[in-house]
Amino acid sequence: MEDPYTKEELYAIPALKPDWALIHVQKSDPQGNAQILGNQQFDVEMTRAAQKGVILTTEKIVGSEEIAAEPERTTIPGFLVKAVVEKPGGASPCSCHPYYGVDKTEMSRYMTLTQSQDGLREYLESTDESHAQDAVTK
Amino acid sequence: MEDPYTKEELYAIPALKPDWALIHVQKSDPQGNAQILGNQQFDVEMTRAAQKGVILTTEKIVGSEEIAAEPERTTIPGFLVKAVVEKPGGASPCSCHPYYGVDKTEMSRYMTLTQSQDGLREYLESTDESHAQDAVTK
Amino acid sequence: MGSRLASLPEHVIRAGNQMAVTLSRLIEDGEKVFHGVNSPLPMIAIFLAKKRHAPNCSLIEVAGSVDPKPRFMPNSTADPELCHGAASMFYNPDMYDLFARGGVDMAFLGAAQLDKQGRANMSYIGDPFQPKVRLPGGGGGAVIMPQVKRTVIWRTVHDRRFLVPRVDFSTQSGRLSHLVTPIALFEKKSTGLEIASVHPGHSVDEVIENTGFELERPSVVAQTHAPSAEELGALEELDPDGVRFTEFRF
Amino acid sequence: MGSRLASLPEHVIRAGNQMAVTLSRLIEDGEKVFHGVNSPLPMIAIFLAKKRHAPNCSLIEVAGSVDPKPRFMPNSTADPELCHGAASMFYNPDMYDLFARGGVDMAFLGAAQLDKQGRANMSYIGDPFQPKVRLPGGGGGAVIMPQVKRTVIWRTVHDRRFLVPRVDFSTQSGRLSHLVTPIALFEKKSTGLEIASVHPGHSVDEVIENTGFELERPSVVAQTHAPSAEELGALEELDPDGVRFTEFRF
Repeated sequence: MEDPYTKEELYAIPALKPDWALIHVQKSDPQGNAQILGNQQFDVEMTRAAQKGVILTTEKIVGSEEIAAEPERTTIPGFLVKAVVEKPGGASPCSCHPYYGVDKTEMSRYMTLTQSQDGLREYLESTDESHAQDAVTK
Repeated sequence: MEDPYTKEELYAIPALKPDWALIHVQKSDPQGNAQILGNQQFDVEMTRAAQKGVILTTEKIVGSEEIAAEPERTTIPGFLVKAVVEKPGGASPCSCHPYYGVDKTEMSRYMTLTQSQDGLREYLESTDESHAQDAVTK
Repeated sequence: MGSRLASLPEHVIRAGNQMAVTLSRLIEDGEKVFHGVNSPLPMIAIFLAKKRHAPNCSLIEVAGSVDPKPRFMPNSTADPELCHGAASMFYNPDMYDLFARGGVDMAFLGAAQLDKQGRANMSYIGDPFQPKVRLPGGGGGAVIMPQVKRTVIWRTVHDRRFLVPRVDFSTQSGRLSHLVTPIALFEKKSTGLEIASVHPGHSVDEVIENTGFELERPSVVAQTHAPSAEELGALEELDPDGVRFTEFRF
Repeated sequence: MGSRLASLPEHVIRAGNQMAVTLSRLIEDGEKVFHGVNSPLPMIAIFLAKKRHAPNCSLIEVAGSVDPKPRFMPNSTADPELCHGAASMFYNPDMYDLFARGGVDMAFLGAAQLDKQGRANMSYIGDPFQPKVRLPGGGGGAVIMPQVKRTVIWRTVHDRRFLVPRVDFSTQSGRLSHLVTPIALFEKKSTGLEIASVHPGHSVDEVIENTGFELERPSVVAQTHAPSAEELGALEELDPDGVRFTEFRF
């Protein structure tokens, strides 16, 4: 479409409007005020785009004072967050800086198995769920 | 104008395109990789909008290693910066967290004098320039 | 009570406290609340609401911090102390984006002129090319007022220069909900701004006399609840230096 | 030389090193350079350029870091090691904004299909409703290619399935500058992609034979400069584990 000021021809791209954003973070307080360390890729944008809110998994839930001591790092505000789940290792087999890198063995298993529907089922059934914990729903 | 997707009536606001952004920061390396502590208001957006580049004044110039040790805090990339000036107290009489707060006496003097053209001249002539330093032009 | 506070005239103290609690009571628990720059009264009102009836409301500071825990109340609402202990940072692009998505419940904004239909002037008084007064401009007001769920306008003077039949320029308008002045609380109805209640010590005649636009005289004049002892105690604790009185001239 | 590297066939090592140096030489000092996801070869090429002829070029990582100093070369270009020691962070919204303002000099992008006019397919092969292959999609390619000053496309295979008369779908097109494959360097001219030079050990016939679109046979066939001893030494030092060979299949 035409830029009304410069008359230049521009593209208008419709906004993505997800209902929910599911984000894994390094640190969150119980209210969902959360810090991402290292690269954040699109995570922060996803938290803003989610219409119904954000569901956080976090390496650890820490006290609000610890989060509030470094406000510049707290890019996810609790008022956008609907639930916080403490789930150490929750990003695995992907990485979570500085806690762990990519689990290459598990990633290969995932990529091999998920080439077929049967393999996908096998992968899902064999994936360790022992760490699952109850959500802290706000 | 009309949103081509939702048909909603929207406003199109023309972008501001300043030539330069002049920003005072707490810390910068000689390349202009810089960190703002505390509130950053519009400063980061201004660095992105400047067409010709950014001129930084900084409380102190530090080594690149010190900046690189905390990349998440480095929101102004050196490749946007054309010059870095070390100027401790450069934000005064306004505040620069955590180094100094607002200088209320000087601020009152400014607000009183600058109500007239003559006062503005008096203010400018009486303002301490002894801290002025040479720019580190990249 | 701070030394500065001791030197304030009684009527300013009464008006400041009445305005702070009246603004504060408009906030509901859990809401996301914003105030503009140079807004010591709304800032104190929000901290008061958080301390009392709305502990889970979120204050989004114009400079980017959310729910700061300042060690003292700064005179300027752009003071870096308003970053201290913040629960998170939510910078301007995020904030305007949240306004655009209808995610902000309430905004406290100032105005130099306001008319019955809720048009607010922050631009100029008089001839646009040779203005009598050049005002600071609306900041984000022109996009905030149409997008926020409700706007509350406040001003520490109530006179016919402020409340005018028609603004010289409409800098911003939109979802106005209430107006709070030193003498009354107004609510925006389909007919425009109308008296909701008159503050203790003031009369409906005084309000009508000092308002430049037409007002319907209420058949029963409600009186704004005076600050309770608990509210006054909380205000004193929050703001011992009387920052809430900064914008009053006397 | 890492143990994994010792097991690689000679022709892969030759092709990988040749591609790395060929990509690297396209970067000029002081440029702002971007590469897409899953791009180990361009990543190594940029680090090589920074180490040698373009110390002041800036690498903007897709995940947000600028000029990282990784302690090892990660297999994945989304690895958090690519945040270590970064000179600054420049996240996606900033990056796309910089593309839109014409502030990025070069982007290295991949493609599953490419035609002579520089249209790249990253979407699907075959019938759009029942695709033979569903590709990963272009990511930001569709806005990067028209906005960056120049795009270099790279791929570790050179065959008629990749270089086609016409792409099944044009995911992205725009300012294509060069194409680098294991056997040749192409340049985009007004006529479309043409052979710029053929890598040592390969012939122009092999290039034409394995290219699905029409090619003008050059009257004089230039040979790509082989990696110098210095370039090979720098590559070995940068990438002792041979991450640059990751995308080769054999």
